[in-house]
Amino acid sequence: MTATELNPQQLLPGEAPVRLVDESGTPVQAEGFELPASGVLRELHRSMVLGRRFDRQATALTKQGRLAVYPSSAGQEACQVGAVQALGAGDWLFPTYRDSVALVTHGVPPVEVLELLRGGWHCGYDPYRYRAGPQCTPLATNALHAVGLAHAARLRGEDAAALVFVGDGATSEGDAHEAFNFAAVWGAPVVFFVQNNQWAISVPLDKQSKAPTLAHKAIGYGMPGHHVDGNDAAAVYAVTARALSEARAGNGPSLVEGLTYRMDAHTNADDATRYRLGDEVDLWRERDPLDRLAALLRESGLLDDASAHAVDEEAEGLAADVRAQLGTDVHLNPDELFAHVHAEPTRLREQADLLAEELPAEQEEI
Amino acid sequence: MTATELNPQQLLPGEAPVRLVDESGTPVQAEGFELPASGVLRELHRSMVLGRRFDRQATALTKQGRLAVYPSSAGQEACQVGAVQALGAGDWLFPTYRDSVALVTHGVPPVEVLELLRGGWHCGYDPYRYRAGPQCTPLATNALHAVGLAHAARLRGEDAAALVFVGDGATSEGDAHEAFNFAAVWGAPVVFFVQNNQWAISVPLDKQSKAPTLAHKAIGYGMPGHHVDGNDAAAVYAVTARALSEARAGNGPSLVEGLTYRMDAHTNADDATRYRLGDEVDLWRERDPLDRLAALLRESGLLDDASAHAVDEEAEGLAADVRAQLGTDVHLNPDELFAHVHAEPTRLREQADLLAEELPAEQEEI
Amino acid sequence: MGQVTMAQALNTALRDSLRADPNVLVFGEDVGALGGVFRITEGLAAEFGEQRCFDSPLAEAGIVGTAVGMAMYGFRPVVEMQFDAFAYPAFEQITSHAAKLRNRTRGAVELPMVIRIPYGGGIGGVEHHSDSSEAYYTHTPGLTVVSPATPADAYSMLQEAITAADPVVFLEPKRRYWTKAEVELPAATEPMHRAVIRRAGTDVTLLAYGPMVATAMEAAEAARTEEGRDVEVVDLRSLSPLDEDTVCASVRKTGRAVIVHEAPVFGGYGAEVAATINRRCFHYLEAPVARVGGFDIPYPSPKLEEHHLPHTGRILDAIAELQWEEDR
Amino acid sequence: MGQVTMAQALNTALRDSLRADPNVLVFGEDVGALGGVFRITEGLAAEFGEQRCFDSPLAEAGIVGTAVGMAMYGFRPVVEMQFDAFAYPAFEQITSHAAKLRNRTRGAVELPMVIRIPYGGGIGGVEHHSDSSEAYYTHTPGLTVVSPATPADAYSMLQEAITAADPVVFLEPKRRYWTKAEVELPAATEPMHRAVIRRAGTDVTLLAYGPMVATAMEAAEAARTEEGRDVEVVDLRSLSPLDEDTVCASVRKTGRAVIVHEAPVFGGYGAEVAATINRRCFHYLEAPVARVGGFDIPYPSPKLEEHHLPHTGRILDAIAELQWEEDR
Ligand SMILES: Cc1ncc(C[n+]2csc(CCOP(=O)(O)OP(=O)(O)O)c2C)c(N)n1
Ligand SMILES: Cc1ncc(C[n+]2csc(CCOP(=O)(O)OP(=O)(O)O)c2C)c(N)n1
Ligand SMILES: [Mg+2]
Ligand SMILES: [Mg+2]
Repeated sequence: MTATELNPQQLLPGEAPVRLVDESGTPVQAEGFELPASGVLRELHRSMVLGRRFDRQATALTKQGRLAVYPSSAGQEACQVGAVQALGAGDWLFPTYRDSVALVTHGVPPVEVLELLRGGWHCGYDPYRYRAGPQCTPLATNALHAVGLAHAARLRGEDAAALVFVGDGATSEGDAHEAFNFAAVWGAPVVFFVQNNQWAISVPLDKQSKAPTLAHKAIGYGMPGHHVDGNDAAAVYAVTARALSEARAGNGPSLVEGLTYRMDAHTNADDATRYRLGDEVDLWRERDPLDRLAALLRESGLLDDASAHAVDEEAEGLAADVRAQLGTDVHLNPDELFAHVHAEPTRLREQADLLAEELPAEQEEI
Repeated sequence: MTATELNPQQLLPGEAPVRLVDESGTPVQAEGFELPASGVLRELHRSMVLGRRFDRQATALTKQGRLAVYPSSAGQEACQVGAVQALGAGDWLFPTYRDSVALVTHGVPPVEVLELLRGGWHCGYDPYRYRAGPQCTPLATNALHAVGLAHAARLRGEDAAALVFVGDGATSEGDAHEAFNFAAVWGAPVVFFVQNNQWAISVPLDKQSKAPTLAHKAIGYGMPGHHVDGNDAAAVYAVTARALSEARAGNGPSLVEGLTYRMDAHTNADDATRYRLGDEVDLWRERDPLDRLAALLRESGLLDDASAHAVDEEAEGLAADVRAQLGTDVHLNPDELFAHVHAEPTRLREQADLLAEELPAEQEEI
Repeated sequence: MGQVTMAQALNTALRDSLRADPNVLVFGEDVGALGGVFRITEGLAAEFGEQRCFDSPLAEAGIVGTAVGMAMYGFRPVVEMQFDAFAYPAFEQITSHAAKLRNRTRGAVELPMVIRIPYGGGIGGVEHHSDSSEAYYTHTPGLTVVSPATPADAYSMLQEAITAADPVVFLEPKRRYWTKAEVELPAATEPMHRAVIRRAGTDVTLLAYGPMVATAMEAAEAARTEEGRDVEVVDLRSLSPLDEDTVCASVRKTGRAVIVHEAPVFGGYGAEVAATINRRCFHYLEAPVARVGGFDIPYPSPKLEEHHLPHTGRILDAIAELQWEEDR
Repeated sequence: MGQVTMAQALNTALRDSLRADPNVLVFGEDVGALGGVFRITEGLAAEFGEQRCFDSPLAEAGIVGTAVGMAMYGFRPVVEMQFDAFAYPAFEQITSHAAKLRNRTRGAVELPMVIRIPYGGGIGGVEHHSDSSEAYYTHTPGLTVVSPATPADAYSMLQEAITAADPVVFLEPKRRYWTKAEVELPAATEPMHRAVIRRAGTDVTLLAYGPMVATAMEAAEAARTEEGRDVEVVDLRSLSPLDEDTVCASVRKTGRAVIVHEAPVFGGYGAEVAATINRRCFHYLEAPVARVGGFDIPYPSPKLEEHHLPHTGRILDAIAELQWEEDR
């Protein structure tokens, strides 16, 4: 009756979240995990600084009306950067609307990441080029796509894995459950990374789940569940890297819960003061993931004023690029409305003609 | 971050399924549970004998074309009878298509239980009269209805609980997950009883789930999970009774997995030889839940030839009644097609008239 | 009360219903402390407490499915789907359960519940935030489907939906949430199932509902000033059932009809209206019933939605093509 | 091959497709060892192995959602929904993802997948086993929706659906699974998107698809013998897109049309056909387009389904009411 060969206890998360660097930036021991190599740590730091700067720039752009909406991930950089840096060359990323920093870290050009959010095309990048699914709004739905894709890769004999981000709130959706289960039953190479930022818009975690931790869900599917300090980029990297390599090695999926916090409101359109207290935010401000990694790097001699400055410069450059590229209004060609509905657009010809007749009239009006 | 006050380990099922009577009918110890009182044991036995006879009769009726379809629960009597006998007077039952024996045990007249399956009205009984939801075909969907109803009862200050049956296969559905989670978050008084009969039509458990046991799912919702020998009616009764009383006491939902076996094919229309081996069935035949309880009762002097005979007689009477009542074709009044679509049938008047015009013509033809 | 937005009218209808009947419950995603992403439930949790207005876990089948159970037990749950496309995960619960339970139990189980869905586009929402899915619900027997177009109707129809004995899919035209009108609340308008003539006219009947009623009114005005046509505008209000008598009386009078909605035309609700008019008014029609709707494409990017959604120009074009005597 | 049932034709189409293209995968509930509850996948797991034809866990959103992922990766998954109403849990994945992913990615992601759904009634199934949900899918842009009516078409259309570049909802008329016809497989019939004249006639056009084509043919025969009417029968085959040209050519010739389907009439697919005919053939029509369908009720008990489903008598009545000259 027991479907797994493992001792069930091994599927449970550890007593405390895995942590490799404490809040003051001091390395700590975590059984089974090692502090990533210096190069990785430096890269994590650099990506987080770039990510934070990108995020702040995007938020600023909403104020100027240049983005339709922006869900900030300020405070969640360690999760997004740490997990993405752990991806191998053949691995895929399946992001949500909140994972802009993850996508930027993954190599998708910032302006392509923001295409959706500025009200442009639904997906600003070619998923195959970057091995990244479209930013997904219907919650938890793309977890199933990730499972299907990862299973497909395995059927082809390729050792690619898929990393899919899910919010704490999204774990409540039926699709999350079905994705966890299909992956486990098929042994699909998927890592489900739950960014538990404590809130789903205005709903706090304790109205979302009574689980001891969200990582405790994993055992119900017969896969390992891990929880990790989601503001410790080194730990996120180490745990995700191992989960991904297990997946690639054919040992099946796992669930990683990163404990973090959404510092901003749900999106720029949301007003978080309606439902949460400032002191909670203040508390988490002290746990800033960038400060923590920077402290470690400084302490270990991996970062000095000059190299920190260089990263900051790079970040400013990135922000300036984003400003420049988003500074003008995006122009979409209305003809394209009909271009990608079906492989053969013929059945929409009549409607396209109707629109085409209107357009010159409008042009003249301008 | 921990949503529950309980020690997480307490939410996990025990090492082995709870068992109070072993396969030879000898009482065994199970920590925290006691053998039910003699009266209960006798009643469990009686209901199982009646249930088995009812089930065999229903199966026979399919061969005579008197039922449209019948999903037998032969072999699962201990789960259905044990769990239902544990219900209190104000509690509700939410059955699936397979839970005919549960409904009969619950007091629903057999002919009303078979109404759906003979191709009559969708629900043969008044749910309020028997505190039983309609037999539910779309899998796991009524688990949500049970949660809503139980929560509603609690909002009214009543201490009713709801018992909902779910199959092993149905645990894969998103609705099962959402039901588990809503119940846990709301602390709704629900007991989810998973009848793990090892098969979902032709799909064996290990293609359905890799969980160590299905009871291990519970911890992922922060509710206790129990597994129980599903062919031991005494154990099923004891575990379910406690789960129900915890629920009624305001301690929230729980999940009980009963390990049992579907002795027959999925329904009379199915051919199980296409996908499972005879020796598996034979193995389970030796674990017959009726034999086991009868052995215990005989051993303890609670059952003798005379009382066994009396129960058999009663069962024969029930079967004879079922035969008599199902012996003639059910006649449904076509007018009623329009009667219960909306509270006010007016909008269907035209269609009802069309049908009414046809009917006399047809009558004449007869 | 003076100037009232549709959002305020809906909020007041919920408040008054919660006050009037202790069986009314309001729940869904973010409807508690936040008051809903559109603020339709603002202040209700504070006034009526967490037992009567509460946040649920994030799962739409869960919301509708538990509402079914509560309604079985005598409550009148009013649930909110956050956006139109996010109601799709609840499709099974709506279609196979909410819609059918009365029928399945021969009337023993009544489900007085309301599923509120902010629907349609025009607010610059990114993908999956602007669908119009009325046709999925109107084709499902057992559901009542309505959509208000004005603040007064929003109030009155929501109240009536809450007191109705059957499940109501209540489609709220989100782009009109902030439209103001002079209304005294409580407002009592025509019964929910009745269509209403918003503007009388003799030349052509413009049929619309929800978000497109205001657009139809603008088009009617433009048709008068620009083309000298006298357009009658019918606000359907109830999509299922459809108030055929009011629709047909108007079309028999004018002899011409245009139905307008945001949803794609193919297989859209307008097809039913056109087919019904053709069946019942065939000999009165001077021209085929025209349908003006969204294109048969997934809802596009915000930057292009103006090209997708019906607008005055497109309605005027449709009217112009109705085979007028002078063109013959 | 001689006499072939529709079930056998579908099975052969799957087998031939699996043979022809290693990217074709077949999965769903009970499609492996059992061969599906209707035996459409019989023998495929044995012939092609568990990697190519396999049972999935029991969850429809899961099946469609993972198929989307596999299609993204270049496979051609063919998934089975066990019965029509059991596809509803997958509605979100079908509507918001399968239908839209090409559009969302500006054509970068192509989803060559087939969702097979045994649909309709007439087999004495208890509740939730006999729904006709074509209207939900036909109203969803991005989906191709087809339904074969004969064994030859079942073979040919399923093969074409599997090679198509876009997601196809393939509706199998379950009551016709055991209908035999003389066919040589592989059979090549008209392209999937084309409607076909099954019987030529001059008086009235009967439009049907899937399970109702055989009923329409019977009715046409009865109309000839009983009423002396010469009925043309058009098998639509493809519901979305609709082959408007074939339909309109026939209706322009006959001047009268009746559309038949099992689904409830209100908001059903017939409304689209009627509205399209009215728009494109208005001046050719001698009478309004009639719709014959199921009643606007949840699918009833097996004992009553004969009263619910369209039958010859009802089709003849609809034809009789088409305002014939002799009645005027
Ligand atoms: C199926 C679905 N339902 C509802 C929504 C609306 N919605 C968007 S984000 C959100 C909260 C998500 O919370 P969580 O999963 O924790 O992710 P976070 O926003 O915190 O990153 C909701 C309810 C949606 N996008 N999809
Ligand atoms: C939503 C849904 N999908 C598919 C089915 C078809 N179906 C009926 S029973 C069944 C197997 C159920 O297995 P399980 O839950 O283990 O219950 P059991 O039949 O063994 O009692 C399936 C797939 C259904 N009824 N509902
Ligand atoms: Mg969150
Ligand atoms: Mg089972």
